[in-house]
Amino acid sequence: MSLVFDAVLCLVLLAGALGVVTTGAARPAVIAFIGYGLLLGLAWVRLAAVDVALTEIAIGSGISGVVLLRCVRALPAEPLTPAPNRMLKPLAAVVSITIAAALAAVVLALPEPAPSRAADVAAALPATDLGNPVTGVLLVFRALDTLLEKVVLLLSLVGVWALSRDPACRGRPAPLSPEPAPAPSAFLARVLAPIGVLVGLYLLWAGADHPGGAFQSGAVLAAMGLLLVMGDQIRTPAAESRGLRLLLLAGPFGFLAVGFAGWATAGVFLGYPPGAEKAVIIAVEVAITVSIAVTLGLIVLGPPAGEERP
Amino acid sequence: MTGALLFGLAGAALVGCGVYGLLTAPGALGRVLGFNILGGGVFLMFGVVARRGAGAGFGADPVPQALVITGIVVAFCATALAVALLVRLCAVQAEAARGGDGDKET
Amino acid sequence: MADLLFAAATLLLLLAAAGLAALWRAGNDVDRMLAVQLLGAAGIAVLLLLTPATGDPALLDTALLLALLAALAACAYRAAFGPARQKAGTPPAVPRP
Amino acid sequence: MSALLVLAITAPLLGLVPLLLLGPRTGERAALGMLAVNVAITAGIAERVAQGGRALGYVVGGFAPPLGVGLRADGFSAAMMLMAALVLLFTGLFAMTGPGDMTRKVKARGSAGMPATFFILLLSLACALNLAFLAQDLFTLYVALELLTFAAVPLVCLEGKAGQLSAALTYLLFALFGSVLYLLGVVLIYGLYGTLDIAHLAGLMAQGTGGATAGAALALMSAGLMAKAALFPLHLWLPPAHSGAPPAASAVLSAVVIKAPLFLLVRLWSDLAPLPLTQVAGPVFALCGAAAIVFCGVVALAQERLKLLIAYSTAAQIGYLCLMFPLAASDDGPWSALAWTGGTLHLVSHALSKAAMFLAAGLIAETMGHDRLSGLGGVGRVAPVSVAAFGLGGLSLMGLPPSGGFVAKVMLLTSALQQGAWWIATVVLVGGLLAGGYVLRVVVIALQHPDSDAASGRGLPDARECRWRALIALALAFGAMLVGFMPLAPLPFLDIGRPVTWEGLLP
Amino acid sequence: MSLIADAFTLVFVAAGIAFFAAGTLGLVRLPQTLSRIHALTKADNVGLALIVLGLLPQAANVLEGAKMVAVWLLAQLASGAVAQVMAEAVMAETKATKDAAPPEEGHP
Repeated sequence: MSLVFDAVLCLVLLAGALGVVTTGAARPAVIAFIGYGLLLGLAWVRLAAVDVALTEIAIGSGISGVVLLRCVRALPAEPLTPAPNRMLKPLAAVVSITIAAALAAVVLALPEPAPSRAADVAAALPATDLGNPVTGVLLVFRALDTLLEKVVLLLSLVGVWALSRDPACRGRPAPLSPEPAPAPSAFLARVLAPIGVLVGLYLLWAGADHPGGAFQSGAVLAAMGLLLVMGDQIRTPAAESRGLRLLLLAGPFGFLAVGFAGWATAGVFLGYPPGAEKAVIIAVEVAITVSIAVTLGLIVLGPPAGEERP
Repeated sequence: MTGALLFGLAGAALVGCGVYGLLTAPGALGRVLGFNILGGGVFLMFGVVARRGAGAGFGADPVPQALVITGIVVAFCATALAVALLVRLCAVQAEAARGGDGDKET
Repeated sequence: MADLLFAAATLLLLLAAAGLAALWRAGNDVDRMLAVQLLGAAGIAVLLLLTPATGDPALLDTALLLALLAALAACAYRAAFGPARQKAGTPPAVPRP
Repeated sequence: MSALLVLAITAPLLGLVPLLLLGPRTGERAALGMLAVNVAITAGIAERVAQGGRALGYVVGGFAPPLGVGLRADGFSAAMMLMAALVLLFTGLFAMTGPGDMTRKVKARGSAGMPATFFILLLSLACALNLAFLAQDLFTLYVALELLTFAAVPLVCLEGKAGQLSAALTYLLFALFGSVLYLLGVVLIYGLYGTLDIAHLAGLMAQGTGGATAGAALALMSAGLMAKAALFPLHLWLPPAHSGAPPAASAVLSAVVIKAPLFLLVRLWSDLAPLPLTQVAGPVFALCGAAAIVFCGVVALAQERLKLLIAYSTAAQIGYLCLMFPLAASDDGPWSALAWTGGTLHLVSHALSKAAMFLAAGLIAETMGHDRLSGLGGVGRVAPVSVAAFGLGGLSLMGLPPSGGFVAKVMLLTSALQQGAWWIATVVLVGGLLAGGYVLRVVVIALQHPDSDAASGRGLPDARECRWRALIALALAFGAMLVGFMPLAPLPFLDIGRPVTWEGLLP
Repeated sequence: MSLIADAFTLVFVAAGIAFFAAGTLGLVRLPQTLSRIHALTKADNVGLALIVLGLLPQAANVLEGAKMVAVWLLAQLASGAVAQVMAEAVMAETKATKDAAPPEEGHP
């Protein structure tokens, strides 16, 4: 029976993806994309990847949706469509179907039994005192990737801020809506945001031993921040604020500092002090959660609008 | 295990959808969406690889799962940067269309 | 029992898909947003059903997140397409100075 | 376990803190300091590799590669790192706020220093490049490529003009498409072998267990890297992006940013793929390279704007590296080693000379107020140093002695002739002629008597080139010439640490 | 004992699905967006409540059951508020089109 469920889910997922790429207009395509993200989250659950499902739902569907809807608003109402080539669509369809078929053949030809690092992780995980293997991979075994990925996040914010009209990147980003928030949005923000913050903190706390962790928690916190901005409950923060910059740097550079400290305590870069692994890992998680939340939120808000004139 | 295979095929089909979107999209936003679908398909295939590698008491190989989480965040960053570029481009073009005073900035 | 729960989840998914398809072709953009909300609600129910069916309590966290973030999309839609949005043809809103 | 490898990645990042927290001037000085430290670190790595005669390794976090990730520097990567660090430092010096910049604020177009964002991006580039040259894990390399993209794309549109924004958007979309293809290949590799470590994979692949899937995975990864390196059929994004960016940005984009995917392409096919597979793929790459050299060279000849001309020349010169693949993979003893050395030297000398040329072109455009070739007659009088830097850099592109380009092309040519690959030899020669055509065209125009430029009807402006900036460009051009004093023989340094293995490097 | 619990679960889940079906039907058949919002919210809430109620006996422990109820409460709260937001969006949009339609160029 679970196979039938999986098959139905796959079909609905594909229908959603087709809806995104075949809908001509921007707004329906983005709305379809949000739904597609939800379905993808369900698919991840079925692949025994709850950590990924949480990430996909929070980032892939939730925050991406805000970014994309905002983009639709900024686009000119009548997109400049180049003269449509009659042959383009059939040709593209043939190319895509060929690619999909080839990949399907590759998937079917993957070796059995599948190679896996699960045993290595299971052997090394007890030393870290963590219960969640994915957190172990992210923060211990492949900590370098995670550290640099934090830098990618920071850098994409720098890239967004570089688009500001003010070369010095001062001022606040424009609010998400050009008008005051309507009462229901404000109500939603007031009521839901505190609960959401609790859920975010819960995911962070759970992440050491159960699915969840810094990414998921940071994304939920960012989403709640955006909800508050959309409900006019808080103003967008000023980009030049020293405190804000410290929050942005806390994650990547706190992690880096722990990495250097590992040299002293564990004899190796990005090693954790023996005996205190879990405490240090959780401290790192807290720092990167804060940075992820602030960075994601600011990336969505867009470039600062320049210095304010009183 | 066959369930994982189904999702593997779905991942392959999503890659096809994404390529179609990239090829036929009329504007940059459509391409960004196509890229996201394509990326989703690739991640899903990675998830299938992880699921097939279940063992040692885990429901799936945790290494690819961790990599997918990193990948999703990076893909989001890319989407957001592309959208920011597009929004700015539209604003600059609209300014230029209105009065041609768009190039007074340094 | 697990099979029956899976069957129920499948049924829900099919219901949501049917509603989605119908609304998608008939409605305007608000209706499409509604269809996504329907999908979210069905997704929550599906996850709740799968929790005992698969025996993985972590699925409840996913359901929690789904319930929380369904509101985000609606709010974002409202923020992006409020009445200040001009009709087709006028230039896009410039950010406040 | 060499700590220098970790420092090479982290030191540039430390420079971000003052840039984001302190004022722009302090941050800028810290950034330049860190770029200098980066040169010292990479020089240290190169020196250690040369002295020890073997690769350096570091296992991050103490978890050995199949589970953890490792860093490894061999001769090839050490050479590339040093080259990239030098180019970044010189570009940083070019872009810094100079002694006279603050007072000449009025001159809107003037060569004032770049904003703080530029230095953030420059330092991130340094980190990304070092990571790309050092990482031994295919997914860490993916992160490195993304870091590179996110640092490079905003460089294109720092000034926020419509043309730059749309060029940056196209660049980003191409780069993202490349990343996804690369990642798809990585997924298939993991599905086949359950590891992403290059050394382990090389051993597994040599046993030939992957079959067609392994080939498909390598092909997907290569296609992704080609999109990022702007190799021939996927080069369309490069000219607008590289020509539209501010000069300092163009210089790093053309000189070092596209070198990282090229380096990885070499890594993939010379260290990872089994030899029989490389021998199949080699001619395909060479064909793409030949097409790039001829097609983009001809297009460069037809350009009317100086920066576009240089950008098309970049798209053409990338092709030379690809000519190396079938020659180096032929397993023909000294001749394939010679091709390998030639290809690498070409990467290095092209980086130095192209950086010099873009910086010089930027100064020329700034002095004249435009970069239309038809209006550049006699620019040699107002910007003599810049024109000299441009010409010397061009020497390397043409492949005339004494220059790094000359040595590299002679090596490729010799290897091709010795292996009987006549068509490759022909392409090398034709490419040299085309480069000669477009470089000399610019130099001749620049040295004309200004009065002979009657068509444009405008004399030379009063402005003078910014002398110390021009000297930086000239220094880079001299660097490209210095490479030309290499002996015409395979360089043993480049073979240190190959084939890839962790043996003796793990604790 | 577990048989009774299972039967309880099945009955309530079936009822929940019936409500979902009714909601979907309403969503498809009702003519106006506003009434569709109403149908959707009502059906979802009741359907979800019945499913949660039905699944409670299946919960492994008290915490899990409490979490299920928490999910339902959160969904209830969110969907109620979302309905308001969407309804407001509909009103705003109809008002905007009404305002925009009749006058030719007389808008400030």
